[in-house]
Amino acid sequence: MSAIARIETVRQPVLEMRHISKTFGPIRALHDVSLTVHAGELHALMGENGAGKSTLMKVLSGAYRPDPGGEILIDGMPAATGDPIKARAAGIAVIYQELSLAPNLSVAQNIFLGNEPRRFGIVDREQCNRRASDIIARLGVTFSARTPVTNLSLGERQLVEIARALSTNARIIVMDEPTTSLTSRETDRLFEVIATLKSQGIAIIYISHRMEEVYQLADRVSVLRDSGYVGTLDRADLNASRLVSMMVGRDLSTFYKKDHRPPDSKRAVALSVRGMSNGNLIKNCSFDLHKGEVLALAGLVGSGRTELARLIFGADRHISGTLELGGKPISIGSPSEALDAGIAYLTEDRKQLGLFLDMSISDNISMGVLARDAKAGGLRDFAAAEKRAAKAMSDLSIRTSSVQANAGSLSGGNQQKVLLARLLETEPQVVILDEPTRGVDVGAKSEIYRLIDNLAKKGIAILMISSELPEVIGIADRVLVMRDGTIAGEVTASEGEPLRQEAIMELATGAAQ
Amino acid sequence: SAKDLNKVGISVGLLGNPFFVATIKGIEDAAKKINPNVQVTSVSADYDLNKQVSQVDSFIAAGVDVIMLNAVDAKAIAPAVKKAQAAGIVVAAFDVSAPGADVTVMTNNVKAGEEACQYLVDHTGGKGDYVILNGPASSSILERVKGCKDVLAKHPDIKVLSDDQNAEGSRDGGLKVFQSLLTRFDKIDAVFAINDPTAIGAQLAAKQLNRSEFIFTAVDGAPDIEKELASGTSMIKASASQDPYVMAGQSLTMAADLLAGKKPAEPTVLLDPKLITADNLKDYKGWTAAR
Amino acid sequence: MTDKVADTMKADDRALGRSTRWRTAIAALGMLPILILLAVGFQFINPRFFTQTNLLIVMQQSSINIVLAAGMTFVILTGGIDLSVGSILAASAMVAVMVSLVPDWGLLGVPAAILVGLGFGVINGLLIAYIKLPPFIVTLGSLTAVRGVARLLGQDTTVFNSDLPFDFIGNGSLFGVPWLVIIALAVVVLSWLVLKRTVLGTWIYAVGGNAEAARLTGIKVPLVLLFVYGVSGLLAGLGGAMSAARLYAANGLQLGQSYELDAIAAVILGGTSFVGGVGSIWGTLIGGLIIAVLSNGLILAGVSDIWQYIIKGLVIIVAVALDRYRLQAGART
Amino acid sequence: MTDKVADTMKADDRALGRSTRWRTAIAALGMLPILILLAVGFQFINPRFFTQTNLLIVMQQSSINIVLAAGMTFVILTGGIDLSVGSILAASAMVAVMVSLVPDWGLLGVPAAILVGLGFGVINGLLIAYIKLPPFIVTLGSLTAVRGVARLLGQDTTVFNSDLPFDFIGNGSLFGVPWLVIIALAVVVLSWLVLKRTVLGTWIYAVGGNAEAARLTGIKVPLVLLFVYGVSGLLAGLGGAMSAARLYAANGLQLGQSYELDAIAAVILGGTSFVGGVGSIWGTLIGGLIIAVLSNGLILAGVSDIWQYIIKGLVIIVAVALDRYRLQAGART
Ligand SMILES: Nc1ncnc2c1ncn2[C@@H]1O[C@H](COP(=O)(O)OP(=O)(O)OP(=O)(O)O)[C@@H](O)[C@H]1O
Ligand SMILES: Nc1ncnc2c1ncn2[C@@H]1O[C@H](COP(=O)(O)OP(=O)(O)OP(=O)(O)O)[C@@H](O)[C@H]1O
Ligand SMILES: [Mg+2]
Ligand SMILES: [Mg+2]
Repeated sequence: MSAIARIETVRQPVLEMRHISKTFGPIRALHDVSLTVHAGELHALMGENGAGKSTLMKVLSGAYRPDPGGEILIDGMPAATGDPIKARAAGIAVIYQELSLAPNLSVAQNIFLGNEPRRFGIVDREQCNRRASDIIARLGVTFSARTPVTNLSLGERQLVEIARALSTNARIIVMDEPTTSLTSRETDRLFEVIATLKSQGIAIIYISHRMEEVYQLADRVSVLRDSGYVGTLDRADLNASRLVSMMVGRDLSTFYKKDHRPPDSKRAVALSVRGMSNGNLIKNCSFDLHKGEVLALAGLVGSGRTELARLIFGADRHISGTLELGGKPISIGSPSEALDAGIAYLTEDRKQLGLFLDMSISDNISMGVLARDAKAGGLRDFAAAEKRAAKAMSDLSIRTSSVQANAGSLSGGNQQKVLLARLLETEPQVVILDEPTRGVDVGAKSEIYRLIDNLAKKGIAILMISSELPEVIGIADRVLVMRDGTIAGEVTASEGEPLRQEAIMELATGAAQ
Repeated sequence: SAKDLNKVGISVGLLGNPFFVATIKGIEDAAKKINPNVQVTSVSADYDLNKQVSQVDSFIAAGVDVIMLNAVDAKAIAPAVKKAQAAGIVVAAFDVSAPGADVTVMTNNVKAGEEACQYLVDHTGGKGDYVILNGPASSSILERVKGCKDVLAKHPDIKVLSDDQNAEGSRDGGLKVFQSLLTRFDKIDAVFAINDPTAIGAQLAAKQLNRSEFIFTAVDGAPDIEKELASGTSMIKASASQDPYVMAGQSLTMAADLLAGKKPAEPTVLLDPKLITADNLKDYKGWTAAR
Repeated sequence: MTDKVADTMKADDRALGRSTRWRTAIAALGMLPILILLAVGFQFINPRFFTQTNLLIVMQQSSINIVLAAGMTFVILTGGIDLSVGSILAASAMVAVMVSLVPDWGLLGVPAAILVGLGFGVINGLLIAYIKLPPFIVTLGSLTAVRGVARLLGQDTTVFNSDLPFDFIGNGSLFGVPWLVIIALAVVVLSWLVLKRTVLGTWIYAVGGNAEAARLTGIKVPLVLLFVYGVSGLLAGLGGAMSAARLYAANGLQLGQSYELDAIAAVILGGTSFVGGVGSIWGTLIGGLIIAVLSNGLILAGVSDIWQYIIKGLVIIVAVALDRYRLQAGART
Repeated sequence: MTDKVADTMKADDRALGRSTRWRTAIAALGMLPILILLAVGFQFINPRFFTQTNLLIVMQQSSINIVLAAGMTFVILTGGIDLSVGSILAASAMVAVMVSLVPDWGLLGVPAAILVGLGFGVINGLLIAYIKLPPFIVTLGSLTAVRGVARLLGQDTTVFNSDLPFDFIGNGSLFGVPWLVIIALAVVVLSWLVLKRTVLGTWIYAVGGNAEAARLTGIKVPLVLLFVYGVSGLLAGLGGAMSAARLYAANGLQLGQSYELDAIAAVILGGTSFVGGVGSIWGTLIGGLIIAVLSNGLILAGVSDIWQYIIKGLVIIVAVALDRYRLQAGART
């Protein structure tokens, strides 16, 4: 280390957050949290779902105003709070966990929103598109800068959000779970970009529930628990058990759980899909899903996994293809028909397509079975709903102060559990899970894995879409890989040899041919 | 420069009003008498001057021979009249005057207000507390109110309690506004309503609140007022009637004459209203009478 | 330890439950303070305001609007709008009076009006739910087309029947309370039952909150939409019967003009959000009463027609601003 | 290999760019086929429809509505609504005529009207942007209050000036094209420039698409809202001046009644979505023309007033349904 570099590290930190508290009515989201970040450092922020990580970052970005007493120092100078414009001017850029794009605008327009290259107030569209193309090329994307964001898949939207943060000349970039919908290829690209940013002296605050990412990237790790600050570890002191015990206050021994037996050929086929096409991206997809099996659907961002799942569930219209459920052909024209037939689907986009943010957690959980619970004359059975909610809360350990609170007030991970609870209430025979652990903390993740395992043991067939390969390998019995809207191949575990990550990636990228 | 009557365009204030339905019937019948194959198009301006001017434009484009105009605004319609005349079209006004129109036939609305209110004065001994149920400020209504006030002004013992409430010229509005006015005033002796529906609506309010110390008169002579007057128990005592059928028909006949080259002796005809009461009702030919 | 946590959580839960319920109650109360403020103000200007007769008049004058607004609440809760209620009211009122003229069967005028309203509402609903046309355009189209039908029914004349067999609805009372008021309150209570106590009600809120999520949850969104537009039409039909009973007459063109604006105003004043998913029928009741109190109070105060316009407009804005200010204390951004 | 990938990507990029632009163009064309269909239909019924005079009349008749609808497009793109344009038009027209009566300074009537419109628009905007009141209520309030002001200005009489110094605007032509038409087209082109070429335009779309996201990226959302309501008011003021110039007169009570509905209908027919963020000014132009063609064509066809209502209503619905059907080919749910 040169002398200059050493002086740099003792120089004052680029960001200091002091005694930040934030309450929402009766809910305390942050309590006296302090955080110090240096230039050129990647500072990871960890903690369970609902620990307060996103809230802390929203305070930093000015989206929320902290309770009186808290202050934010940038370069040692007190900065304004609660004003996104000033925060941005101070060099803070944020990749929000809940995506915040204007879906009606193009990728380029979103990237430069509020910061358009212009001449005399006229947008320089050429420059806008060119610079946007440059930035997204750095992330290795395949869509054009002119595409409207509505047309992008969730993972692609996340890349746009990242590109936006890169477009500003920020000195502090906050990344709130940037990789939840990215596959390893895009993730690797992002890490290269992060390395470049660090070398330019940019400070990065990185929130993630994926341990391996934190090990790979972090210079320091700070941990939040129950709205409070627990401590900070230097890279040298990082170790899994220490981190986990700081986060949850207990040990997690078994992480991935795969107790159910892989299906032998005698197992009955639960769902058989033949020749599914939507006249667009999805072309001629066929596969069988067995009872008690966990079948993973892997592929790159935008490969069409979500689209295929929506076709099977009847959420979108297919132009050709047939379905057989338990050996009997069925036709599914809408989600309600799918649910009646015993097929359930967990969406990847919980905020737009999943939750009723203004309704209570209890209503959210029992929404799919209201008619089943109803008393004579179509009257609601509120007691039944409360009972279901209470059970779900303890089964999935949803952290909330009340089942009557709005779903919108939950942290991302807890929202995910609410959706899972809703799905389970319908007692499905075939379950399609689209990124079931998206934004879920370690503890909850292992709970969800346990849940999937239990479902499989009960003989329920599970199709799991996931972008996280370790997870796919950890819990799936068999992996289908999609590429460009078709099923490129299948990877199975053979005797004694587990699923191979390389095999999946080769199929996904087409490098096999 | 005699021309045949082939196409007639009618623009009235508000077509859904039975009064204007009668005027259109009058025009159609009169026109058919002159040319059985005449084509008559009637449109409603919905009391919107812009719309009426557009309709006149459309009539010009459609090549009508006569425009029968019930002006939405008695002053401001002037440029449209000029434009139509410049295109060689005869403009005939009815019910409401239109500056520069070739012929005009209308009810003397001032007189209608005078007669209705004279009745009230005669039956209250020239004194007491009066209410005028006003309506949307169109020229005919302004004239009726003016006529009424002229009469009332001659009697110093008459006090006008309220004259600035808009009952919209409808039963609904009459009912609503009079309900509130009845709460406001303990004693009312006579009420002048600017048209029949207003009077009927107001009477409904009075019945509901069990008040009957006053009498009503109105203007129009619509079918529903005939029934009221005939009942004998009504608080509505009289209505200064107009004859829309005859009025509009006469206007068209004069216009057709002009088209044929016959100049009318007097281009403006003021028809006098006739006060109908329970006593002379049997002689009254209503708006919808078959003719 | 876990037990203790669970215990505290339960206590918290109860406390929060209570406080949430309390906040919901305040939110539902919504504009009630404003209504009271207005009433007190008018009483101050004219002491006749708070007489029994006058209060009954106010309620009676607001009754038809409240019935329409109840239907509109259903529609707006799903994120839609129904502009056609005024025209449907006119058409149903025409039918009510025309049927009432049929000897011996006159009483059928009321169900006939309601059925006609329901019919038009269902047509709106079918177009919106199944052909997926935007509610604004569909109901703007039927605002115009149904108005034409209403006029056609009476050939542009006023139909009237001074011996209306069901006139007690419009002018009679039960224990001193006008039937119009009783009907309006019954509609409000029934709507509340449906919205807050039935499965269908929860679905309505869900569709308004997030239609796509509702669909993916297996809710038959088109059926829900069909229902709300049907209800709105049905209540407009009921409003037509009430109007006919009140006036002994109907006119296809003039009746119900721009009633939709009053109904929407009542709903929005009552705190129901245009976005859908948020609001309550009690708010609508209060919103409707505010509008009626304003009209009645300004006449009692002897304010001229022109100034009534100006004051009414300003009061509507100020009322909502006050409400916003009141809520700001407890609410988040 | 990377180069090849990059190359294909660029080609793809271009192809996609082209195909997106193409699809946008079709979407922008939107209802044009319907407009043409209507026009051809009317020509078939009455051959006078496609005469130059008549086409100019249609355009002239639609001009004021198009100017209002252009302002409304700005507002609706942000997800708002402006119900007050009709009343603002009436008040500005009153001012235009009254100022025109001032000797020597009569020409100032036009800027005066525009300023009055802008003033009311800015008041709407301030209430919506800074006090955060719902647009529907604010503009419903000003619909009523400004109507009162318009009546007050002329004390409920018609103000009239047969020597209007700026009457060429309403009745003159330039190279055979009426000034009204030229003004309307200029407004449309200018709006297009602002919406599609300026930073502000992008912000307007962004606020309509996702207001919260816009706020977080540092866009001053309140300023954007203030701008759109200001523009809507200003254009309503311009509409008032145009109306005054056309009629040589103004009346505070009658002028501009329910113009807001026509303006909104033009915008929505033109494919702009109520949710905000989606739509184009060219669509509005076509929507406005469709409404004018319908009114004019039905009169030319000699259809009775009652049936005009019914047909107009149905055509509006059918037009949107056809449009939906046409788009269904290429789009997903
Ligand atoms: N707008 C809000 N209103 C009420 N409560 C909120 C709000 N936003 C967050 N909270 C609460 O604050 C707490 C912290 O939430 P936050 O989103 O910061 O968690 P997080 O650490 O980011 O969790 P995750 O890993 O699940 O994203 C949670 O209990 C949440 O319910
Ligand atoms: N609403 C839409 N309109 C048009 N195209 C879409 C839409 N949604 C997705 N697509 C396109 O379909 C492709 C596949 O999307 P899909 O959501 O199925 O991807 P995925 O494999 O699930 O990826 P991800 O991991 O990003 O969710 C994407 O490239 C996207 O461009
Ligand atoms: Mg978070
Ligand atoms: Mg996906």
